[in-house]
Amino acid sequence: MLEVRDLEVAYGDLQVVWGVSFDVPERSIVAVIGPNGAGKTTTLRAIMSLLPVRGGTVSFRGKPISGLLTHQIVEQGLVMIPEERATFAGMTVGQNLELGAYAKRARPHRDETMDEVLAIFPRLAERRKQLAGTLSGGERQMLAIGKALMARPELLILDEPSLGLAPVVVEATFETIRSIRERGVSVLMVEQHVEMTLEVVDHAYILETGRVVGDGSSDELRHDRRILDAYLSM
Amino acid sequence: MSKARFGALVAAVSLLVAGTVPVAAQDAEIPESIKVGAVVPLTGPFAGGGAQVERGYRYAIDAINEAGGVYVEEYGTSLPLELDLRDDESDPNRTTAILEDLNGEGVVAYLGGFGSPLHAAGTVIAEKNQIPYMGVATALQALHENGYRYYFSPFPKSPDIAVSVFEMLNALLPEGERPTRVGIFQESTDWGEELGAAWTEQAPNYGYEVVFHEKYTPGTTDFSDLIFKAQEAGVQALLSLPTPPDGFALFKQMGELGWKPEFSLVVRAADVPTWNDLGDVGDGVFLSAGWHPALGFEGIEPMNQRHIDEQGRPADPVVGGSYSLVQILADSIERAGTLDREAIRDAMAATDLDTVAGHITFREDGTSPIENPLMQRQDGAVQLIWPAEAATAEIRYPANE
Amino acid sequence: MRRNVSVAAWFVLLAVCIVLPFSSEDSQVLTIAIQTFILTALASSWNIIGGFAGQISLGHAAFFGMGTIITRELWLSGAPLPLSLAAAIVATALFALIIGVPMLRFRGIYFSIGTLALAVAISLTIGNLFPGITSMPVEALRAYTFTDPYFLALGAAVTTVAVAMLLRRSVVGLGMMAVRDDEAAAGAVGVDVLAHKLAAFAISAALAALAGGAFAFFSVSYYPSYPFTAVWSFETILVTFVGGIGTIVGPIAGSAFFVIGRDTIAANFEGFQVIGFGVLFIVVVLLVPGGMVEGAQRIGAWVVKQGQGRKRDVEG
Amino acid sequence: MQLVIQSAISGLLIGGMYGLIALGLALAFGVLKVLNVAHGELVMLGGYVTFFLVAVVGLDPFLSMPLVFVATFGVGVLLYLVLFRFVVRFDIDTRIKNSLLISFGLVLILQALAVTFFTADERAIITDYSTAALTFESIRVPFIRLAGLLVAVALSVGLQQLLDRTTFGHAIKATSEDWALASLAGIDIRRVYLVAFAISAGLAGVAGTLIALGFSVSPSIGLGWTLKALIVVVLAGLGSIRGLIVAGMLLGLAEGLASVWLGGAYREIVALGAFLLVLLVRPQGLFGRRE
Repeated sequence: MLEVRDLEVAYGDLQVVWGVSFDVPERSIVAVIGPNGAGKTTTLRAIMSLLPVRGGTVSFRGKPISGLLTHQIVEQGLVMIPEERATFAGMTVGQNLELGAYAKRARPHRDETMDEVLAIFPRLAERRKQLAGTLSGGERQMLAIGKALMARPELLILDEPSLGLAPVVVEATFETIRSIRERGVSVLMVEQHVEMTLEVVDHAYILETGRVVGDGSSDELRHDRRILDAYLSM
Repeated sequence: MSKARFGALVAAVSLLVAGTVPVAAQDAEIPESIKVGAVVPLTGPFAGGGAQVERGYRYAIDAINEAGGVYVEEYGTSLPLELDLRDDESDPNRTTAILEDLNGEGVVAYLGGFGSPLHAAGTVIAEKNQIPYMGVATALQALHENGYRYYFSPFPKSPDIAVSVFEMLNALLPEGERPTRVGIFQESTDWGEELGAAWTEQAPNYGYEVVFHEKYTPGTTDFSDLIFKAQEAGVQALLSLPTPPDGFALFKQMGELGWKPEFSLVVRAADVPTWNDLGDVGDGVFLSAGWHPALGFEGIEPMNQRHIDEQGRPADPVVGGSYSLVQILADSIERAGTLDREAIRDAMAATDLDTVAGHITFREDGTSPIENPLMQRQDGAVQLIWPAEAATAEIRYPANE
Repeated sequence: MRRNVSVAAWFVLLAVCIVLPFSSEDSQVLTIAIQTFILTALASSWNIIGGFAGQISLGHAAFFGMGTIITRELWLSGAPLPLSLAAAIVATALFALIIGVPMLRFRGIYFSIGTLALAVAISLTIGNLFPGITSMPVEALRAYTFTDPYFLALGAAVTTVAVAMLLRRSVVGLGMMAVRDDEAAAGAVGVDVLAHKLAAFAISAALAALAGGAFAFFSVSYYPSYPFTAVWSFETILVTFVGGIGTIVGPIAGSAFFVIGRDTIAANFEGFQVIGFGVLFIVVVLLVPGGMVEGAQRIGAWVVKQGQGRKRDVEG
Repeated sequence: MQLVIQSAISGLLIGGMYGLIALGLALAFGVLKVLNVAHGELVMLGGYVTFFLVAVVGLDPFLSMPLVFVATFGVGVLLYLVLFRFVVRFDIDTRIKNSLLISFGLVLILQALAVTFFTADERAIITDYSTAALTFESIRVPFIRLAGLLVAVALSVGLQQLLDRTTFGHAIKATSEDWALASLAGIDIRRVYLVAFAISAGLAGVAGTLIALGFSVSPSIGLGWTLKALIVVVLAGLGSIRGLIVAGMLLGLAEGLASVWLGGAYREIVALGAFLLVLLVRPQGLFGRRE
């Protein structure tokens, strides 16, 4: 579904991502794990062309998307939830969700999708008129995911969903991700928590200082600690 | 410092040095023309008046050159006048810069533009370079009180304006009907202060009382407080000298706030034809532009006719004054018999000439005894009201009928 | 080798400037030169607060104006010129310190708009208090020559550039540039941010006053509120950016280019000179933020690259 | 006492004008983070378009407003595509600084163009209702000024409704809050920037009509009005649309009262002084949130 080949990304003349390649097959959950500053977020932002791609290609469902603008990529069905501030604090929950369906592909089915999302996250229905800025961390994460689902994505990218959340909330979030995959949406996740991630994902790539240093299915990685320990100075 | 930076430095120096193009040496034998330098506001707030000054100069030079030019004894022949006229954008600092350039071009005399600030700047340069400078459309008396030898202005000054207003009102209006309660809107400029003081000083001598007198900064957009105070003080005669665009804003707001005094004098701002844009809000206003075609002086007719043909209306107030300056200059050169600036200055000081602006002689300080005509805008046309004997229309008083 | 090439270049430039008034009597040339020196002094002084310390002040004309009016009033009322000049510089620097404390608490756009509002308020006040034109007495007019004002203006330019050079290499200067690059980081490292901003503000104000004094001595007649008008602030910023903000050569090259360009272009076709500078200014800010200095460096590097390319072909 | 009331009313009415001009400026700054110092020149252009429509085409000024809006909207589109499109590529801080400088260059260009096309004479529009006014005892409220205030309030409320009620309005609010997140929601932020800037220019045009009616138009009036709008924008708190008309009216009120008590010459100076004081006490403006 999503093929990333020899991706090179740089901030000005400071190169951060060196020849990263990985795939996210249909209906699968893939993770990219690595320590802080490994270039995870930069890779994601480059895929969504929020950052210019210095080299390599990114293609989605067989078509190259590295030349497209962000909103055009979203139009293709590839949606990303950024690391922090993933909701519009100054707007109400309802408005955030409506904006999620702004893309042409999603706007016609907005009400229908809204009901589905509110079914998944009943708490959001209660808070509908509230400003997103007044929600708790967990609620805001729900809203972020709900907003992304409003765009009826075929592939959902999450940038460190567990960041700054209480363990119980992280558990619920990962549960939600599993249920999203059940509904036919592939997921690409970037995370630091190795154990929890491996329980949910099918396949994982290990990223260190901007390079993919290894990958494997979640079972291989979980059983064979050596691969993990060798690559990650965890 | 890197090599390239040194390159930038050399570039800067070469630009500086390249500027020193040596000026062409003074051409030998008989010059083809008499070079006259003129600096006039063709853009900026004074552009309306500047256009009239430029037209006056052009008409006069065409007339003189058609009549064979100016006889210069030194060369035993007549030479045409050549006008080097530049736009100072109504900015006194451009005026000084241009006059310095014109000095470099070897002009025999300076002709000024429109408005006291520009003349104030110009006369100083004329004094420094010792070149005779003539200007109209400036009533600033102060310019004649600093001992300058090279400034001549055959144009009514603040004292003349102050006196003529009250003389006209007393002559044309019976005792009981005069607008004795006077209000002064004084622009805080040097001329504003001078004319404001002259009005205040003269008013009591003619039985008028200044009941309101306040300053405002040029460029003010909201005059409502001034208008209310004047209304409250019961002002019947408004005396003002706004720099363009203030005149427009002032009268528009007087219209909006429903105040139209019996008599209003707007010096300078009302001289421009676009004043008629104000419609009846601006109608009936008096202006003191120093000249009017109906004054009937010798030589007005052909110039007025050309103005009607080209502009479709009789000669504008400032055209006459500027036309007369060229006549005085030509006469001075002829009497001096040479193109030497000092000789022309001395001849100019001894001027005794009939011009389109009347009979001109100059006092020691460069002013000339000239009566200040007053005009009134009636239905868009500029009618001469004072001096009474040359009047083209009855005074329309009170204006707020 | 590079060190003395640049030192030599400065002395060559200085020598040319000193010789100029004797080699050519043409008043037009001397006027352009004096205007360039005054604008250079003004731009270099603004460069200290705008280029080194990174605080975009839109009110530099206020300090320039104060320099002119204090010098002019004292000098015309009989005080010796050096004394009037010194008084103007000290008074302006003090004023900058006093208003600097509140103004420099503002950051970014608030500081720019605050300084603009302050400068306009001062300009209007001066317009009200000093409506009349100020011109030299008749005797001074007769005896007026360009040489004295020329050297005062040159002195102002040289002093300002020298102070800028010393400042740039000094610890204080480094502190200012740290504040410019990242105020928070500078503060964290122990740089007293407010003190450095204030120093930059006061020094640039004092030097602007010096430029003002040179203007007062050079100008035969002008309206006292004119040096306070916003056009001076805008021209100063325009010239510093076009020349190269934050550099020593920038304000000099920019001033020369602007004054000479304005004079030559204005002479033959009116409005386009303004449009030309407007477009040039936009191109510089968008494409060549480093101005003429960066442009020269790019061209220099390109030439060097071409040179090597040809050399290599020859050898290759 | 009459005088104080009358001056206060006049101040409030003119303040509405300051607020209207600030509306366009704040929209451009709030959404694109671009400070357009040439906003006053767009007001001037609006004035000249109005003058043309009234004097040549013979339209009534208030009826010409929609056309003037469309004309200056078009100019806004042009300016965005030619110029500001490149400015929005910078990060936020450089964007503000560069837009300040670039729009200053634009001021020079637009003024010079205005002089070449419209000459430097100042123009004014007079209608038969120019001198009409509502009067209570001796207090007069000129019709044109009142209508100007109503137009300003209407446009401000209209803009607020657009932002609060319509989807595109939400897209604009989202973009102004976080352009990256907005594009991740599928919003084409280029179009949002284009339309927002064009609306800002349109609002300036309409303000130009009111100025041509109430005052006069000449190539050099731009900067004066821009400074007033800048003050109002900062007073209301950078980027906030809500308090602009009120902040404008407060500035007008301060000027009116200053001229009553201290005399006409000090109205501007007192207003600027008051502005600096407010800035010192509440740097985030009267209505703005503490950043």
